[in-house]
Amino acid sequence: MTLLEFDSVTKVYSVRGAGQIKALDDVSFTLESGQTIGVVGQSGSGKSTIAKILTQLETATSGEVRLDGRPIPRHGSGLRRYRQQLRMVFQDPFASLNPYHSVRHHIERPLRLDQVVPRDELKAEVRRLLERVQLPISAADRRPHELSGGQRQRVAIARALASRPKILVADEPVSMLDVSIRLGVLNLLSDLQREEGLGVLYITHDLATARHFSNEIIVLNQGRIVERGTADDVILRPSHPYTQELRAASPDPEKFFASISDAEGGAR
Amino acid sequence: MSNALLSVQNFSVIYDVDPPVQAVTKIDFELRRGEILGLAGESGCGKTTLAYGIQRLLKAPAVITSGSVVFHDASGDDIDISGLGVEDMRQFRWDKISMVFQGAMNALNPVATIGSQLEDVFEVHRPNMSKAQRREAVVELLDIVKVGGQRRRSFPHELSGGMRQRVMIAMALALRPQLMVMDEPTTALDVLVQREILRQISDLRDEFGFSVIFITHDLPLLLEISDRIAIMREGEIVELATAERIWNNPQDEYTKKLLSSFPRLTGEKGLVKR
Amino acid sequence: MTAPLNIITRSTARSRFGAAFAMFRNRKSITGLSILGFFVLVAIFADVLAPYSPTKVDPTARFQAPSFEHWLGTTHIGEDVLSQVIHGTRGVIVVGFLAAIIATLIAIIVGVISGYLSGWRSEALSALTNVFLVIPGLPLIIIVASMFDNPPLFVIAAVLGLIGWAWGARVLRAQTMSLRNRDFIQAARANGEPLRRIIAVEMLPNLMALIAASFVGTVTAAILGLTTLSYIGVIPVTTYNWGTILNWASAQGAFRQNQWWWYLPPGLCIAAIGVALSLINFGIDEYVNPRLRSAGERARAMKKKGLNINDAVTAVRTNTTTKETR
Amino acid sequence: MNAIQTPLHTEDYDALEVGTTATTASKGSVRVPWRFLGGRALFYAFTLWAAVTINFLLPRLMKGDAVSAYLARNRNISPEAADGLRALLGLDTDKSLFQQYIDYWSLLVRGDLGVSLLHGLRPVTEVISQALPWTIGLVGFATIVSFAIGTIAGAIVGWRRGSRLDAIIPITTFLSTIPYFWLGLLAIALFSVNLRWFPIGKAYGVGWSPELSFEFIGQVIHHGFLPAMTIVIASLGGWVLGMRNMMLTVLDEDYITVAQAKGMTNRRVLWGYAARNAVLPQIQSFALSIGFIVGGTIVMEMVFSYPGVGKLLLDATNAKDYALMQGVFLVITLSVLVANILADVAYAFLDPRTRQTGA
Repeated sequence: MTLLEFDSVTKVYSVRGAGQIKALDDVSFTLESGQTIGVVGQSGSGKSTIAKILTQLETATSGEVRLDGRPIPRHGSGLRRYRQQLRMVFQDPFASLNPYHSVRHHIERPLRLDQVVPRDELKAEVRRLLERVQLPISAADRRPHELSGGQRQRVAIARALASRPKILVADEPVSMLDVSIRLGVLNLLSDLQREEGLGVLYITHDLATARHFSNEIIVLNQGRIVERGTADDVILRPSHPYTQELRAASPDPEKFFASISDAEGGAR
Repeated sequence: MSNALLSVQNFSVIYDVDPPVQAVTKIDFELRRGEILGLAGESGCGKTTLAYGIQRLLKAPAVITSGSVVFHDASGDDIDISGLGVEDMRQFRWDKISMVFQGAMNALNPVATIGSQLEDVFEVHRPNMSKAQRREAVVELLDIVKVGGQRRRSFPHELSGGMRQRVMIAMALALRPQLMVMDEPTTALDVLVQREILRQISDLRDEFGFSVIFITHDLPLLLEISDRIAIMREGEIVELATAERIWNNPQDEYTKKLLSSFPRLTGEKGLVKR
Repeated sequence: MTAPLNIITRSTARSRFGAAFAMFRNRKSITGLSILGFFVLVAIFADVLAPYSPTKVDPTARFQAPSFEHWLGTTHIGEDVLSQVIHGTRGVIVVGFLAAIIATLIAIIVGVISGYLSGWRSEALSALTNVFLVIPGLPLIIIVASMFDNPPLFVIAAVLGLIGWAWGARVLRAQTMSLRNRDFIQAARANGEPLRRIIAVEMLPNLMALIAASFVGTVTAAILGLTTLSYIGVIPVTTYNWGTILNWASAQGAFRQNQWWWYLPPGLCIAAIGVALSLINFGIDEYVNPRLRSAGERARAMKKKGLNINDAVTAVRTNTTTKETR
Repeated sequence: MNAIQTPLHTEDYDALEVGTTATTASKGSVRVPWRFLGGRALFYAFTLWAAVTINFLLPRLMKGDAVSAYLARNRNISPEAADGLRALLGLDTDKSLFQQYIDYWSLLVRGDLGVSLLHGLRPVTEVISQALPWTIGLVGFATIVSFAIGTIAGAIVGWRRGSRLDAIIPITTFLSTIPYFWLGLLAIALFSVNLRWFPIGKAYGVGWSPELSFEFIGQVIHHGFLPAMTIVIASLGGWVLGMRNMMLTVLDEDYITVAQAKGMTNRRVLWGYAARNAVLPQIQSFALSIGFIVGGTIVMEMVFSYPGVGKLLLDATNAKDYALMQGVFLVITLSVLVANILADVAYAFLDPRTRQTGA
C-alpha cells in the first residue's frame, strides 16, 4: 500500500544576487510503510530540500505531496495531523535539541501536542520511549549537554517516535557521530522501522550505509533524479555516469585490495 | 636508518589543567621518507594532539612531558624538535614540515587575497626573494594545484570548498617541505571533490617526494591512500602496520571493531568482514 | 518509586530555576549585584537613613566642610549634602529601572519579531532599529524634555526608554536570527508547535542572558542620561537626584572653590552604580561567551604553571631536565 | 531498475566548480561594492527622512506653541511681531498639517532653517555654521583619537591576555561609567582652577578672533586640550573592551593557527591576521555609536563654555528658541550620518566580503 507520494515536485529558491536556483526539478517517488528509501547525492543536490518540503518547513513551488492519497493541508489541525504522521530526525544532535530544556521536555512536548496519551500516562510513555531507544530512564532529567552525541541522537529519535508517526525522515542522522557508534544508531533505526512498520526516508551522502540500510535508492544530482532502483542495482550496477562516478569516488577497500592482490598475482 | 624522516620516541603530551589530562602516552614510531602514514581513531583519541604535538603546534595548557622527536633533514642534519628555541622553531616550521588543515573554510584569512597569503610564506622564510620572484612562485604553485595563477587576486570567499583546499595544499607545498601533516583535509568536502584532492595529494607526493601524516576517522579512505596506518585509541597507538596488513590481518581488537563499523560498499551485503 | 521521582522533579525545578540565574553566579556579577542592591536599599529607606531633610535650609551652616553633624558638609544655603545624595538615589534608581523596563520590552518585541520573521517586514523593523541607533539620542531628549514645563520623572523615564531600546533590539535580532536557523527551532516547527510557543518556550530561555545584558546596559545609559539632563537643568532642579545636586554645585561655583564634599559624592555614586552595572554585564558576557572568561583566568592559571598561552610553540617539560622555551 | 537517462552536461557537476561562488572579475581594478554601498545609501536616506520628520512633528505635537511660550517670557513683543514669528517658524495654524510639511521641506531644501529668536533673528543656518566647525573639530578629533587608541590598546590587551595589561580593562571601564560632564568639571577643578595649567573654558582667549596664525592655533590647542582629553578618556573604555573581546574570538580562528604554523612572526600574526579581522566588527559598532557619543559629548561644550553646537543647543533650550533647537538637532543628525557613511565606506574597503556581489 502506498503511503507517501512525492509527485513531480519542483522547488525554486530566489537567491539575492544569484537569481533563481532550482533546488528540486520535477522529483517524484513513492514511499510505502515498512520500506526504506535511501536518497543519495552530494551537498547541493537537493536532498535536504526534500526533507524540508516533507516536513513543511518549505513549500513546494509546484507539484504535490500526498499522504495516504490526500494532499498536505496548508494549515490548521489538518497540517498538525499530517505532521504527527511524519517526523524528522535531524543531522546534528548537538543542534537539534534545545540546550535549555531537559530530555523529558523534548519527548513530552509531542506527546502533549498531539495528545498521544492521557496526561497521567505521560511519565510512563516517556519511560517507554526512552527504553525503545535504549536509554536509561535517568536520562529523562538530563539536559542535552550532559549526554554524548550518540545518546542525543537517540533522544532525537525518541522525540520523533513520540507522536507515533508512520513515516520517519532521517537527514544524515549519523554523519556527525563517532564512527564506532554510527552503526548502533542506524541499526536502532532499522529495528524500529521493522518493528513499527515505519516508512523511512534515509538521506545520506554515504553510498555504503545507503546500500546497507535501504531497500531502494534514489540518486539525486542538481535537483534531478538521475537514477533509481533497488539498493544493490544502483550501487553495484550503476547505469548513470554520475552514479558511476560517485561509486568510483567512494572508498571501497575491499575492491581496492582485491585489485592489488590481482595485480601482484598477475605479476608473479 | 637513512630512509627515516622522523623518529618519535616515548612521546607524551598532557593538558595541564586541573586535573591534568593525559592526551598522548608514550608514543613510539618512525616515519619513513616519502611514505604516507595514516593516523586513524575516533574523536578524542589523541590523533590530532599527536600530529600537532610533534611539531609543537599545541598551545598551552598542552605540555610535552616526555620523549624526543628527531627530524632527519635531507641535508643529513638531525634536528631535535623538542630542543628548538622559539625563533628556531618558527624558522623550522613550514620550511621542513607544513600542514593542511581541516576546514579550508576557516583556515584562510578571509580579508586577504589568497595570493598575498601564499606570498606571506616566502616573505617570512625566503627574505631574499624579490617581489616579482614571489609572485612568480605563487602563480606557479596555484598552477600546480590546478587552481590557476590568475586566481591569486581572489579572496577565500570567492572560491569553492574544493578550491580553497587546493590553495591550502599549494601553501603547504610552497617551501617544498619534507613532511606534510594533513588534518582531515577532505572531511568537509563532497565525495567527488574529495577523490580529486586525494588524487592530487598522491600525485604531488610522487612528484616532490615528501612524506605525509594523514589524520582522519574515515578508515576505508585511509586504507586506500596510506602506505602504513597507525590506529590510535585513548592516547596510544594500538596497532601500526601496512594498510594491507591492517585490512587483511588486523591484530588488535579495537582495529577489528573499527573495521567492522563500516558497511561494505560492494560485495556481499552486510558489514565489512569480522 | 514515587518518592524518588518527586525528588528528581523537585531538583530539576530547582536546577532550572538555578539555570535561569546561572549568568549571575560568578564573582563579578555577585559583586555588581551587591553594590546595586545597596543603592536600591538606600533608595527604599531614604527617609530613615537621611539624617536631615534634603531641603532643610540652615543659614548658619553654609558651605561647611564635612563635620560630625554634616558628614558630607553643606551646600550654599546650608542643606545637608549627605541627605541630598541619599534622597537623590531614589530618582536615579526609579528612572533607571523604569526606563530600562520600557526599553527592554520594546527591544524584545522588535528584536525577536524582526529576527524571527524574514523578508521585507524583518528588514523594515531592522531599519527602524538602526534609525533609532543612528539618530543622536541625547539632543533629542533635551529637545523633547524642554517642551514640557515640568516633566514628571516617569515622562523622563519613558522618553529615555523610547530612545534607548535600539541596541538591545539589534543584539536580540541577530541572536534570534541565528537561533531561528538552529535545528531545534526547525524541529519544533516541524513538530507543529505554534509560533507563540516556539518564541516563548524554545527561544526566549536561550535569549535570557542577552536580554539581561541589554537591560543592564539600558539602566546604565538611562542613569547617565538622567543625571546629564538634570545637570543641564532640563529636568526641574527641585526634584532631587545626583544630577541636580551637581547642577547646584556647579552653579554655585563649588568646582572653582574646591568644595569637593559637594561635587565628589554624587559623581562617585554615579560611577559606583555604573561600575556595579558593568560588573554584572561582564559576568553575563562571560557566561554567554565562556571564551572571555577562560581567556584571562586560564592564562593566569597557566602562568602559575610556567606556561604562556601566547606561545606559538608547545612547552616541553620533561621530568629529568626542565627545558623551558624562552 | 529504471535508471533515468537524462543528458549529462559535464559542466553541470564539474568537481572543481560545484558549489563555487567565484566571481568572474578577479583581475584588474579594485571592485567597488556598489550593492553594499547602495543598500547603505538607501538606509541613510530613510534615516534622514525620519530625522527631518521627527523634527517637523516635535513642536507641533506639543501643547501650546513655541511662540506663545517665548512671548510669555518676553512681554515687550507686539502681537504683530508675534504673528510674524509664527509665520517665520512655519507654525501658521490655518494651514493643513500636510501643507505645513510640504512647506517645511521646501524651506529645508533651500537651506532655510528659520531664524533664531535668541540671536537677534539671525538665520539659524548662519548661527549654526559659526558653531559647527568647533564641534566637528573637537568631538571629531577626540572620537577618532579615542577610537584609534582604544582599538590598538584592545588588540594588544586581547593578544597578551592574562598579562598585567588586563588591568587596563577595569580602569577604562570605570572611566567610561562616569558621566562626561562630571569628568569635565573635575578636570577644570583640578587642572584649571588649582594647577592653572589650562584655561577655564572657551575655545580661545578673550580678545582674540579666529585667524590663521600660529599663536591663534596654539590658543585653540591650549583651550581644546582638556575637553578633548576628557572625551577621549571617557569613551576609551568601550573601544578597548570591544576590540579585546573581538580579538579573543578571532584568536580562536583556524587561520590564526595556520599563520603560526606557517612560521609567521608574532607581530605579523597579531596585526596582519588577528587585529585585521577583529577591527571589522569594531568599525561597524563605531558607525553605530557615533550618534550616541556625539550626543553625549555636546554636554561637554556646556561644561567648557565651548562655542560649538552643543552649547548652542543648550542655550536654545533654556531660551526655548525652537527654530534653533530644531536646526541644531538636524545638523547634528546630518553630521552623524556623514560620519556613518564614511565608516561604512571604510568598512566596505576593508572587508572584501562586501564586494561579493559587486559588479
